[in-house]
Amino acid sequence: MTDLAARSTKTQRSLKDLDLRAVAPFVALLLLLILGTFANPNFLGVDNLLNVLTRSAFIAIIAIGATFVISAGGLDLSVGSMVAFVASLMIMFMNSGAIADPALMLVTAMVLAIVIGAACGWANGIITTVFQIEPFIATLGTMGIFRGLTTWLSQGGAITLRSPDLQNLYRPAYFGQVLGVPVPIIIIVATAAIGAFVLYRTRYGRHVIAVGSNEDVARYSGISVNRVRTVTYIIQGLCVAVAVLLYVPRLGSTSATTGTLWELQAITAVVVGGTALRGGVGRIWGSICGAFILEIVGNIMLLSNFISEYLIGAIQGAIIIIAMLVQRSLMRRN
Amino acid sequence: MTDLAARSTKTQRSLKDLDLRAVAPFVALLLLLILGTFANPNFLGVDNLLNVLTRSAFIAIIAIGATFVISAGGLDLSVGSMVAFVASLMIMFMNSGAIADPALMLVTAMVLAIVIGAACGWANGIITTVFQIEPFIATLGTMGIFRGLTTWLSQGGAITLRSPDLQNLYRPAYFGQVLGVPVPIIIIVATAAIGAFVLYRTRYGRHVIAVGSNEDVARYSGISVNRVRTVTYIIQGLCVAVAVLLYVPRLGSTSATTGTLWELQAITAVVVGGTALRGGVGRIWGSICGAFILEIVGNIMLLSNFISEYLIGAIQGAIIIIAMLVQRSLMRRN
Amino acid sequence: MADAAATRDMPVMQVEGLSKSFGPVEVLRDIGLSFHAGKVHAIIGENGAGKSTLMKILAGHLEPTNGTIRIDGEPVTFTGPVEAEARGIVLVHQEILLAPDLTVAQNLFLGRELSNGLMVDDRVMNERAAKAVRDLGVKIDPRVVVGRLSIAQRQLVQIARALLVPHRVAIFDEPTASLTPVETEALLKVIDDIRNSGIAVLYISHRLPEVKTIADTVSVLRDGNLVATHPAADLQPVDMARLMVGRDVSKLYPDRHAAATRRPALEIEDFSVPGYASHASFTLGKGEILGFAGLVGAGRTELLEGVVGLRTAHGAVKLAGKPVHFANVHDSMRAGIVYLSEDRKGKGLLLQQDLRVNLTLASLGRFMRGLVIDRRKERAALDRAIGEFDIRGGRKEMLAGQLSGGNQQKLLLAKMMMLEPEIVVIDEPTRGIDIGTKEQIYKFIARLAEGGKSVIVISSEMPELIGICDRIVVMRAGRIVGEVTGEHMTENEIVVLATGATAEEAALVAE
Amino acid sequence: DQKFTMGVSIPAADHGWTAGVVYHAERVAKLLMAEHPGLNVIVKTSPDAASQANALQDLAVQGINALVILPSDPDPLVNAIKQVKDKGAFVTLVDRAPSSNDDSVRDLYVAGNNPALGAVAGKYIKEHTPDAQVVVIRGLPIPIDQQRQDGFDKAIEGSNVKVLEKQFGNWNRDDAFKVMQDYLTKYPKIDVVWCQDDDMAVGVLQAIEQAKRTDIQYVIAGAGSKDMVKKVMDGDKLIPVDVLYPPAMIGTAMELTAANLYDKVPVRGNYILDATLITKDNAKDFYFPDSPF
Ligand SMILES: Nc1ncnc2c1ncn2[C@@H]1O[C@H](COP(=O)(O)OP(=O)(O)OP(=O)(O)O)[C@@H](O)[C@H]1O
Ligand SMILES: Nc1ncnc2c1ncn2[C@@H]1O[C@H](COP(=O)(O)OP(=O)(O)OP(=O)(O)O)[C@@H](O)[C@H]1O
Ligand SMILES: [Mg+2]
Ligand SMILES: [Mg+2]
Repeated sequence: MTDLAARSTKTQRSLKDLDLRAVAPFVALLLLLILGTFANPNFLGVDNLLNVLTRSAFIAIIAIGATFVISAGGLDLSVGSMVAFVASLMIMFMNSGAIADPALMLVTAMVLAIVIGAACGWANGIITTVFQIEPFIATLGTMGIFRGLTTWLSQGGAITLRSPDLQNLYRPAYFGQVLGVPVPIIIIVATAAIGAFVLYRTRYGRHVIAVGSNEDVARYSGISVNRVRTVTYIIQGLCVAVAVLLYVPRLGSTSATTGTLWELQAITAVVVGGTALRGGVGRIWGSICGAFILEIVGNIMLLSNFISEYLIGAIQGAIIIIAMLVQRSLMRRN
Repeated sequence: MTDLAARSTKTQRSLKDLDLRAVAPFVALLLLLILGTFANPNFLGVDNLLNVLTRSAFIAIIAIGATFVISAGGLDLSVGSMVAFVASLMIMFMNSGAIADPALMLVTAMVLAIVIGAACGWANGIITTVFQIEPFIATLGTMGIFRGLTTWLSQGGAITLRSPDLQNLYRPAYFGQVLGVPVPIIIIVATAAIGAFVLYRTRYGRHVIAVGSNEDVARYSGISVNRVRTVTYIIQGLCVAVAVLLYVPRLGSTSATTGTLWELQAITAVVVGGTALRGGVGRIWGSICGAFILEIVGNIMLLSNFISEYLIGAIQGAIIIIAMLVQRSLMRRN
Repeated sequence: MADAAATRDMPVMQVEGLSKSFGPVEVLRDIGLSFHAGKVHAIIGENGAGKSTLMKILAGHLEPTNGTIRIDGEPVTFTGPVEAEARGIVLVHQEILLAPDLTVAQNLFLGRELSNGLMVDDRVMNERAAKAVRDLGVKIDPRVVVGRLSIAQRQLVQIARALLVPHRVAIFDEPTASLTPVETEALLKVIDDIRNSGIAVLYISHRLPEVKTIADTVSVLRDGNLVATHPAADLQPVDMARLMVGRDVSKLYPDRHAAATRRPALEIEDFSVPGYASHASFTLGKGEILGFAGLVGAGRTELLEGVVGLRTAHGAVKLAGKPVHFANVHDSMRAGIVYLSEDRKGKGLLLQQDLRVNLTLASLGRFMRGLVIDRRKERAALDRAIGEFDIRGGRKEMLAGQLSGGNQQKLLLAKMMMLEPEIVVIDEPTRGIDIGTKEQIYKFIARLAEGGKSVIVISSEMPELIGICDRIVVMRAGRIVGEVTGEHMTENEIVVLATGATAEEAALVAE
Repeated sequence: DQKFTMGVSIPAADHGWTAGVVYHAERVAKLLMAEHPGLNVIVKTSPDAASQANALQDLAVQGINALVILPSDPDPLVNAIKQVKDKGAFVTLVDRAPSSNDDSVRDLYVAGNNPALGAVAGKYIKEHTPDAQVVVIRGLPIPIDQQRQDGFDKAIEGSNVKVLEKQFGNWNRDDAFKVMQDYLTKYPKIDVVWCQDDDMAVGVLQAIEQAKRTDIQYVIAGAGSKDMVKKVMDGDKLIPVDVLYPPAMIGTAMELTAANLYDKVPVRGNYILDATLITKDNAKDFYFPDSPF
C-alpha cells in the first residue's frame, strides 16, 4: 500500500512555476529599463540609476513592512502620515537640546524614532485585532490621527532640524556612500534581507502566511491570530521608523504634507511585486522590485522631455497597469 | 422517521442578529446627532441638517455604486478622479456651444455625462475582469489616468461653465427645493431606492452578492462572473455621473483638485455602513448612512468651538474609529 | 430492488477510453462505463482513486484529457457545468459549494432565480426551497444564511439544490459523509425515489453497507484504473473492500484490550458553551477511547471546541486531577490536548499551501534550528507522515487543496499527531475515508490508547463508535443525556438517547 | 549664442495658483528659447517635496547651468537645492523661502510677499470695516499659509477687527464651500470673509448666495485669478478688491535667470514682488484671459 504513495515527484516543474511568479515583477522592471534607455541617454548612467535606487528607499522600506501586513491579510493606510508623525517627533526631540553631545543626541533620537514607530504600529494592530475593526477603516482613522497630530505639532508650518552640527553629523546617513554604494541602498538591502529571513525562515513568518491564508486554520493550529497580526503592524511601524531615519537626514525637515499618499505607493509596490492583497502570499524582494518600478516610472517621465507635464499622472497610471499586465501574462503562460 | 430528523434551526436568533447588523450604523448616526447638539445649539436646526445632508450627496451617491462594486468583491479607487474627468468633459461640452438652445444643450450634456461615466466604469470593469488585474491596482492606475487627463484638459487650471444662461438654468439642480426638500436629498433617496431595488430585488443583484460571496459557486451556477463584476463598475460609473450632474450646478466649475480623496470617503462610507470589504454583503441604506456620518463628523468639528483647527483631522479619524467600535459592540452583543 | 424500476438497454450516459491528467500525473486511465436509466450505479475506490475527478468530468467541471462522453449514444463535450446541467446532468459535490452569504433559498435558486417581472420572487422561492429541503427529511429555514448552517445542513442544502434542476443523471459524490444515520436513511430513501422515477443515479460512498443497500451496479476504481464492474447483488461489502484495496480487509475494528485504566486524564464538570452546550460533565480515563454520539446539531463539536479553548465557555476542567484553564487553543495544545476539526477544509488545512507547510504548522517548535525552520527536518517528517498515514497524491510539492478528500483527512491527522499529544479529540475522524484507510486510522487510535494516551472520538457513524470506543457519551440538544458501555453500546440504545424517541421508533431507524 | 540649459522645477498644477505657475513657466520658457537659440529650458512639475527633490536630481543628471525652483515646501528641499548649487549651477529660488534663506542656498530669490498678502488684506479690512467680524479660511497647513496668516494677524493687531474663527479649506473650492456653509450656520453675523485664495472664494461665494445672507459685506481672496480679477473689474459688490500674488512671478524669475546666464544684468540677492491690491481701477492690468488661472 505504501509503495503506491511513493510516486514520482516532479519537483522541477513546480519550481519553475513558482519562479515565474516570483520573477514576473523583475521582468517588468527589465522592460522598463529598456524603455528608459529610449527616453533619455542619461537614463542608464550609474549616477542616475543610483539616484533612483536611493530615493526609492522610503517606499521600498515601508513596502517591506507592508508585505508583512498584507500577507497576514491586513492593510495599513496610515504609513504615510506615520512617517510625518515619527519624523516630526524625532526632529522636535533633536531640537529640544535635551542632550548636549551631538552623537549621543543623534543615537537617542534614532532609538526614540524606532520606539515611536513601533508604538504607532502597535496601536494600529490593537485597533484592528482586539477591536476587530476592518483594517481599511482602522488605519484610515489612524492616518487622520497621525496627520492631525503632525499638523498640530508643527502648528501648520514646518518642523526643521535646527542644529547645524547635528545636520552635518546626520547627513551621511542619506547622502553617504560605503564602497561607492549609497547608504540608503545598503539599508534597503539589509532591511529586505532581514524581512525575507523573518518571513521565509522563521516560525513567526510561517505563522504570518498561515494567518493570511486562512485565519481559522491558523487559530485551530494553536496560532494566536491577533498576536501575529499585531506584530505585523509593529513590523510595519518599525519599517516606517527606518524610513524616517533616512528621511530626516535627506530633507532635514517635515511638514504636515510629508509622506502624503505614500501609503498608496507602498501598497502598489507590494502588489506590483506579486503579493496578493487577499493575504497568504508574501514576496519581500518583489515588493522592493515594485518600489523600484514605481520610482523608475517617475524617473523616466522626468527624463523624457516629450511628455506634457499635465499628462504625467495619466501615463504613470497607464504604465502601472501595463506592468501588471506583463506580470499576469507571464504567470498565465507558466 | 422524517420527523425525527426534523429539528428546529435557530431562525429567530439569526434574524434578530441580522437586523442589528443593519441597524448598527444608524445607531452610530444617532449617537453623533446627540453629540452634535452638545457641540452647538444650531446643530439640530433644520437649515444645518439640510445643509449637511445636501452636501453629503456626492459621497452618498458615489457610495451607492461603491456598494455594488464592493459587494461583488471589487474595489474602485478611481471614483474621485472620475468625477473630475466627467465633470470637466461635461462643462467643456457646454462651453463648446455646439447646441444653441440652452435647455436642449443641458439635457444633451447630462446624457453625455452619463454615457461618459458608464464608459469610464466599463473601462475599470474590463481591466479588472478580463485582464484580471487586482482592482486595487487597476483602479489606482485609472485614477491616475482620469486625474491626468483632467489636468491636461484644464491645463492645470479650472474649467468654468461660461454661459450665464446655462448656469441659471442648471443652478436649481443643486440649490433648488421640491416641497421644501433640497433636490440633492431627493436624488440621494431616489438613487438609493433604485440601488436597493436592483441589489435586493432583482436577479442581477442576487448575482452580485453571489459573486462577492463565492466566485466559484457563482460560476458553477452559470453566472457570468466577469459580466456581473463589469456591470458593478458600470453602475459605479453611472453613480459617479449622477454625482457630477449635481456637482456641476453647485460651483459651475471643476479643477484638477475636484474630487480628490473622494474614493477613500466613499469606501469609508460603505464600510461604516456595514458592507464588508471582502464582498458578499451589500447595504445600500447603510452606505447612505455612512456618508451622512462622515459629513456630520466634519460639520460637528466646524460647529464646535473647542477644537484647534490643526487637530480636526486627528479627531475626525478618532471619531470614525469610535463609530466603528459602536457598530462592532452592537453586533457582538446580538 | 432494481427490477422495480424500468430498464432500458440503451444507456443514458456512456464514457469510453476516458483519461485525465493533472500536469504529468495521470489520475484516470482509460475508463469505460455506461449508466442506465432507473439504476443506481455506485463507484467505489480508495481515497485518491479518481472518483471525484471522474464525476467532475461527467458533470462538465473538468475536461477529460482523452476519451468520449456520450449521452443517448451521441458524443458530447461540455464547456462547463452549466451546459451539463442543461443536458440534465447534476452533480452533488464532495466539497460544499455554496455561497455562504446567501440564504438557503437564494442558494438553491442561484443562477436560475424565479422572477415576476423584474423582481425576484422570494416568497415562492422560499416556499419551494422549504419543500425541497423538507423532501430530504430535514427542516431548515430557507431564509437562514448558509454560513450559519452546520456542515451536515449545508450538505443537505447542496443536495436539494442539485435535485431542483430537471435531471436525467444525478451524481452524488459522498453525499452521506457528513450525515448521521437518520439523515442518511432519509437520503437513501430519496435516492430510491429518484431511481424509481427513471433517473440514472451515480453514487459514491465509502460506506460499503450503504452501497450494498442502494446500488444496482458497482464499479471499482483503483489508482485511476477501472478494475471491476459487477451487479451489486453479487457483491458483499467484504468483496467490495477487497476489490478496492486489493487485499482482504477482514476485520475493520481492532481488538481492544478492554482494560483502560480508570485514572482520569481529563475531567469536565458543569461545562457550558453559550448557545450550544450546557452543563456538561464527563470524565476521560487515561488510555481510554471515549465516543461522543448525537445527531447533527447536538452540540458535540461546540462542546469540545469549548473544552480546548476554541470557544468562549465556562466550567471546570481538570487535567490529570489538576484544575486548568485554557484561554485559547495554544494553551490546551501545550497542555497536551489536540483537537482535529471536522471541517478540514475550513479549519484544518491551508488549501493554498503545500503539504510540508501544512504538516508542521501546529508543531513548528519541533522543527527549529535556532531561529530558523529546519526545512530538511520538515521534509523528512513529511516523508515519514506520507508513509505512516499513507497519504497519496501526485507529488510532495502539491498544494493541500489538490489532495483528494480522504487524503486531506489523513494529512490533518498527521499534522496534529506531530504534536505528540496526551489527549486527542478527533471530530469525525473517518468522514470520507476509504475502508482500507479507516482500518488504519482505527488501528492508529487503538495504538494511541494502548500507549497510554486518551482519545475522544466524535462521530456520526455509530458502528464506528461502537467498534472502537470503550464508552460512548450521547448528546442531545446541547446536553449530555446519557452514557453507554459494554453490551449497551448498540445503535438502538444510542438512537434512543440521541433522539429522545421511544425504543420502538428508534429500532425502526437503527434497523 | 552660448549653449545653456535652464532647469525649472515647480509644483504640479494641483490647484488654480500652481496651475497659473505652470502656465507662466511654459509661456516664458517658449519666449526665452525663442530669444536665445542656444538656451534649452526644461520645465518639470512635482506633486510634493520628496518628489521635487527627485526631480532636482533628475535635472542635475541632465546637466543644467541654472535652476529656477519654486519649492512646494521649502525647508525639506534645502539639501536637494544645495546639492545642485554645489555642482555649480546658478540657483534662483522663487516664492517660498526656507527658514535659512541665504547665499548658501540660492543666488537669487524672487518672491511674492506672503506676509504682505495677509497684511494687505488685513489692512484693507481694518480701514474699510474697522469693527468687522471676520471669518478666515486658510489653505493647507504648510509654512506659506502660516506666513500669510501671521501677516494678517499682525495687520489687524490692536484694531477692533475681530477674527471669529480660522479653518483650513485646503485651497479647494469644495472644502471652502463646506467650511463657509458651517460658518454661516454658526455665526448669525459675519461682516467679512478672508479666504486667502481665489479658488476657495468660488466656493465661499456659492455658499453665501445659497444662504441668501446679506450681512456679509465682502470677501477678500488673494492671488489674482482671472475670474476674481474680472469680478473686481466688473464692480462685484462682494469682491471689491483682490490681493495680487501673481503666479507670473515664475516667469520673472526665469527671465532674470536667463539674463544672468547671458551676462546682461547680473542680478543677485532678493527680488520681492509686491502684494498689490487689485482694485476696480487697476484691475485690467492684471487680467490674463488666456491663463488657466
Ligand atoms: N487540481 C488537481 N491538481 C493536481 N492533482 C489533483 C487535482 N485534483 C485532484 N488531484 C489528484 O487526483 C487524484 C484523484 O483525486 P480524486 O479527488 O478524484 O480522488 P477520490 O477518488 O475522489 O478520493 P476521495 O475518496 O478521497 O474523495 C488524487 O491523487 C488527487 O491528489
Ligand atoms: N456559525 C453559526 N452560527 C449560529 N449557529 C450555528 C453556527 N454554526 C452552527 N450553528 C448551529 O449550531 C448547532 C450545532 O452545530 P453542529 O451541527 O456543528 O453540531 P454537532 O453536534 O457538532 O453536529 P455534527 O458533529 O454532527 O455536525 C446547529 O444547530 C447549527 O445550526
Ligand atoms: Mg472524492
Ligand atoms: Mg460536529
